[in-house]
Amino acid sequence: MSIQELCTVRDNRQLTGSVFALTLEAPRISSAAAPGQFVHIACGEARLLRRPISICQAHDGLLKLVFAAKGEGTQWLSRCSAGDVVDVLGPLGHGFDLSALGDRPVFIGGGIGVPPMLQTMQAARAAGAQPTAILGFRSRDAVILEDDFRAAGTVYIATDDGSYGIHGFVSDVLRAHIGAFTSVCCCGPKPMLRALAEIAQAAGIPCQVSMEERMGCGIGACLVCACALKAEDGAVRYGHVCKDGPVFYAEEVQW
Amino acid sequence: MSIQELCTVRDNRQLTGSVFALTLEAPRISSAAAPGQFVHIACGEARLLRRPISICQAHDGLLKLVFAAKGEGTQWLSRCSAGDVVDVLGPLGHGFDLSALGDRPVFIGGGIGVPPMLQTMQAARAAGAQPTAILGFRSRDAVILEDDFRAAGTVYIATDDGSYGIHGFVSDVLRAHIGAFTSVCCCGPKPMLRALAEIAQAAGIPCQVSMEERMGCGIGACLVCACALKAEDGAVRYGHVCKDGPVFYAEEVQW
Amino acid sequence: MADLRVNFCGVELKNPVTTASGTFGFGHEYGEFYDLGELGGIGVKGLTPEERLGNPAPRIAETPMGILNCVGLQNPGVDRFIEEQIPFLRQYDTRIIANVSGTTVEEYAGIVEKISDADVDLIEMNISCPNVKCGGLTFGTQPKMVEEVVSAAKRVAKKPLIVKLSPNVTDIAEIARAAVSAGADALSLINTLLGMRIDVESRRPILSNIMGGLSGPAVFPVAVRMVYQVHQAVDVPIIGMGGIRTGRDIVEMMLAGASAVAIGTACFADPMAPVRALHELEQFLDEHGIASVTELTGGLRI
Amino acid sequence: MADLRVNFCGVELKNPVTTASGTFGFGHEYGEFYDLGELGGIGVKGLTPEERLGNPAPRIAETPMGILNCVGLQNPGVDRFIEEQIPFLRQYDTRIIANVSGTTVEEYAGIVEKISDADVDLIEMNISCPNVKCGGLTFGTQPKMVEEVVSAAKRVAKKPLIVKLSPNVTDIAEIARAAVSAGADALSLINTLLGMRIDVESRRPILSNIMGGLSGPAVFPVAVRMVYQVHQAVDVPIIGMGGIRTGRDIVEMMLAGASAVAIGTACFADPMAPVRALHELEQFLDEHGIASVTELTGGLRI
Ligand SMILES: Cc1cc2nc3c(=O)[nH]c(=O)nc-3n(C[C@H](O)[C@H](O)[C@H](O)COP(=O)(O)OP(=O)(O)OC[C@H]3O[C@@H](n4cnc5c(N)ncnc54)[C@H](O)[C@@H]3O)c2cc1C
Ligand SMILES: Cc1cc2nc3c(=O)[nH]c(=O)nc-3n(C[C@H](O)[C@H](O)[C@H](O)COP(=O)(O)OP(=O)(O)OC[C@H]3O[C@@H](n4cnc5c(N)ncnc54)[C@H](O)[C@@H]3O)c2cc1C
Ligand SMILES: Cc1cc2nc3c(=O)[nH]c(=O)nc-3n(C[C@H](O)[C@H](O)[C@H](O)COP(=O)(O)O)c2cc1C
Ligand SMILES: Cc1cc2nc3c(=O)[nH]c(=O)nc-3n(C[C@H](O)[C@H](O)[C@H](O)COP(=O)(O)O)c2cc1C
Ligand code: FES
Ligand code: FES
Repeated sequence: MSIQELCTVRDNRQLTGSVFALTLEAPRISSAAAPGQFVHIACGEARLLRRPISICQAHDGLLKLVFAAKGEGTQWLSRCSAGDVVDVLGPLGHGFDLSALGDRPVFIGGGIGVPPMLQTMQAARAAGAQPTAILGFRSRDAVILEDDFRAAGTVYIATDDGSYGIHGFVSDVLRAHIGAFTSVCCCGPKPMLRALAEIAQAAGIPCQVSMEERMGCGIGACLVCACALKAEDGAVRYGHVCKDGPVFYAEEVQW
Repeated sequence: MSIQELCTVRDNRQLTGSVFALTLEAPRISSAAAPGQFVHIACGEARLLRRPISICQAHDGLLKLVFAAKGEGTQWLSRCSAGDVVDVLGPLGHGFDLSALGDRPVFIGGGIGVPPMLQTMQAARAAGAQPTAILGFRSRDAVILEDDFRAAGTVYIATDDGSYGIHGFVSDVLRAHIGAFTSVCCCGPKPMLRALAEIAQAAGIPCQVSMEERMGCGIGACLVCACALKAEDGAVRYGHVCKDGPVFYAEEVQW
Repeated sequence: MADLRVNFCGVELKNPVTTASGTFGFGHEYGEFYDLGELGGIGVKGLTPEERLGNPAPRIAETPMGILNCVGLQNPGVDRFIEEQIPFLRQYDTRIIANVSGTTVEEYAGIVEKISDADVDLIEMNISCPNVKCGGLTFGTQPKMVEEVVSAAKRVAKKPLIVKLSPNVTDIAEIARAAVSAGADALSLINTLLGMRIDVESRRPILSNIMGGLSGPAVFPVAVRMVYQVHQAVDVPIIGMGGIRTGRDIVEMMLAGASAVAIGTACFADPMAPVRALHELEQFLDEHGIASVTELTGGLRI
Repeated sequence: MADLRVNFCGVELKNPVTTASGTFGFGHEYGEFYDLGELGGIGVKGLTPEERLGNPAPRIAETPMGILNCVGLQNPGVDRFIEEQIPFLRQYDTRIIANVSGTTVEEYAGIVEKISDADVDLIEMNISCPNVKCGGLTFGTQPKMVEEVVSAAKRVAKKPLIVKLSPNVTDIAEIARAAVSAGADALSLINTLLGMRIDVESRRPILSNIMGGLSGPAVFPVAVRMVYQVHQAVDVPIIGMGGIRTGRDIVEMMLAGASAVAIGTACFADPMAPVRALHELEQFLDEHGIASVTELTGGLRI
């Protein structure tokens, strides 16, 4: 069920040079939100399209979103401050399937793909699993949400330049520890997801990936957010990230 | 000399249901402004065109504008509040010619044409004249700036419905008192200006009118703000409100 | 309370507000936000004789007050539409406008014939999709081809046939006349204007298909102009579309000559757009003492 | 620091940023805001053989991220331009692009011949003004007429001849080919798209001329598309215009195929637009290690 809610900004704080944590008062959306879902936010009257942002946390009537100020829309969002009102659609899409994680799932995020893994990991822990997180960042400056993840389980941090944590990619960390896990859930750049999916497949454990695509409606009506999936006959068919996803089982995806 | 200045809003207050008085910190524009000139204000990133607004008062580094919130742009402006920054071009155009007012000029404003007459009347008084104002409004609710005008000289107020002051039009008031004046300066709807110009002409006194037209550049480059003037051979030629005006001698105008 | 009903080619629309094909799926999604029965009609995603996959992503790019799309007519095919979607849509008290495309004259005639036998109210023939390479664009831009394809379709159409025009032409009135002389019962316009965006970092087109169709408020003045020109040129009713967001936009489009309107891209910004605009329209009519919305059509004063 | 110079038909522009005809008068007004010598060239208001009064007001209407205008080529006539304006413009270290129009083939040839003998650097022949009823629009939309008028002008032109194309056509590449085969040394595009707005209160068109030309950011994706199509179709340099506001917009237009650009409507929103965009362009080139701005032209990767 999609909800359109006018949300008052409770707080907007800068986590790194370009990453912001936005807390919205969103009683209706937050109470309906499931891990891995996203919201679609109107970013000022000068831009027609909403911006899709994953839900990082949803509780107590609040919605926490963590986003990078990249282009015009997210920059607009980064300038919102407490008391401002933003128009939010959500919760949207199809989040992580928590039913088949096993008792030692691993949650992997790369860069701005890290935030949606938090709520997911917390949910797994609440359901009794012993979750691990593998978080990848460009460098020490880019590390976000470390404490929140540590509170939810074991955490490995990898940086591309070695300035913090393990020097390397999240895929290196996964490969090194793959035997310890019962399933993989991940979000990040497509090449990273693909690499992780291959490792999981080789190890024979299920892997769920959260995909990104440019969106129009955000709810499944316009068909612009096509994601190439494997059709039954092995050919391509297009699913839609906003409705069928953003989370897919890796084996469904035509990489 | 046109100046582009980023002005901080000092104050924005509602005078009537739809009329606002906006005070801007505009040290450069205000010190260059002459009575009857206008500014061209950018009204938010969603609208391409600036809005022309007459200067109501300019002193001490401040610019006071009084405007009606009508369409999208002026509504945006009406929502600005102290501390906001607005992008202003000004002072623009060609104001009232104060050199030939005589010692008993009358300043006539109709509705939202009232504000620009204030600075003009004050300037005439400062130059030693004994100015009168005739201000016309729809009804009592619409009366603005009365005290400011009273401080500058004699004031007649007329309302269309008779709910305040004289019941009738500013043209009625002018006609009744025309013998008392040495010149007319006026701003308001075109039919009003035309009526006033005819009365002044019949009385043989000079009449200056402040015209309105839809604008692009506001500085004379795009030629969209055409105002039909009398060419020497009696035919029409187009002057431009933003540069040749907004103030014209009534006899120049092709009504 | 103004009378909002419009008689469109003999089909009564409860009000002139419909949805633009391709922006509204088959209604399920926006149906979560309001009762689809509030709308005058629902234009469904463009249908083709067989299922179409559409183009790869990215299929959308943002532009100033507009968007480009290159969906490429992804749809399940007309048969599955008839089987799976009509029963859903028929639950609502609204008109079904089936939007159909083909790549040859025969395909157009075939799909129009098939959809004629199904339980839809109006047939909108899209001869103007810029995202389908063979056929579509060419049909809509050449008067001769327009005549040929519309004649063939009209011969087999058992429901009112609306022909949807492309704005990517030198003379829209000429195309409109061709369609009407070939038997179009009504016209709808505009489809999207061909446009392009480039990502300056990668130096690649943003859209997978290089070019795509521009829609949204940016095109509104072009749409109003074309509706005006077409209304001057022909005598059939028009569904006006292209950038409509508000009730006042509807009024403007109807004054230019439209009998009904469609709202598309505005839904992406605001899912409530069609019903919000409808209520604004109603309010405008009441405030202006206009008894029937039909009084607006072609009410422009020159 | 990147090299910003562009050799345009043998004329060196110090940078690719020029101003769009009709939006910049003869330079006096914007010259109060910055040194006109900062620009690569100045496109002046469209000139006709005789003085033209233009259309009555209103001549402008706002649209979502665009404007409509119907100035109707108000100008003092080419003789007074030569006498009064060239001396002013020559004070600045920038190129003068004289924009000329006529209503017959003979008039076009006549004005091109006359301006050729004056001290201007480039001649831009506007065969596409939508606001002049006889001539203008028709010339620019029919390949045959384009060939005829361009041939006649080329025969007498002693300066590089840029032909300015109308976007209101079915196939811009066809028009571009006609102009080039008739001798155009360069092309500029796009002129304005025909549009219309109606005041819903008075039910009258906002513009005195009913319809007018759409410009500004709204048309940018259409302009990029047409520059791309024309760059694919012909081999002459292109001045790209239509909705450019920023340095990144310039990059996008050049990647599509433009050798230089013109900025028009953006000046109304920000009088500094051309110089601001130029500085942004310079910064983009430096940040991306691009040695010469000419590397951008046609640099789109498909
Ligand atoms: C399901 C989903 C969840 C996401 N969650 C997050 C998140 O939690 N935090 C975060 O920082 N980012 C997230 N993103 C990416 C985010 O949507 C884009 O960074 C954002 O849309 C860019 O907008 P802009 O105004 O900065 O850029 P602009 O360049 O101005 O955007 C122009 C257009 O392109 C679209 N666009 C540009 N980049 C992307 C992209 N990578 N993905 C989708 N659309 C794009 C925009 O939405 C807009 O329509 C998510 C994307 C998706 C699809
Ligand atoms: C020289 C001059 C001085 C003015 N001084 C004042 C003043 O002091 N106070 C005041 O309240 N109003 C003044 N106006 C009128 C004011 O400019 C318009 O009310 C305003 O532009 C309307 O903008 P909007 O966003 O409310 O309307 P919209 O309908 O959104 O405007 C759309 C477009 O039409 C233009 N437009 C609409 N109405 C007018 C109009 N009457 N005149 C010119 N352009 C118009 C807008 O500028 C804009 O470009 C003046 C106009 C001129 C030309
Ligand atoms: C994503 C998208 C998909 C579209 N698909 C179709 C289609 O399948 N058939 C069709 O006739 N028009 C299609 N159109 C065009 C719209 O129906 C409409 O003509 C156009 O978008 C202008 O209206 P708007 O500005 O309100 O969106 C599509 C438009 C968009 C934005
Ligand atoms: C007010 C105005 C007047 C114009 N006059 C002319 C003209 O005289 N000759 C011409 O070739 N183009 C004229 N144009 C078109 C512009 O030169 C340019 O092609 C168009 O506006 C697109 O660029 P822009 O979006 O940057 O304004 C005019 C445009 C505007 C807005
Ligand atoms: S964004 Fe419209 S279907 Fe996914
Ligand atoms: S507004 Fe441009 S010349 Fe007056």
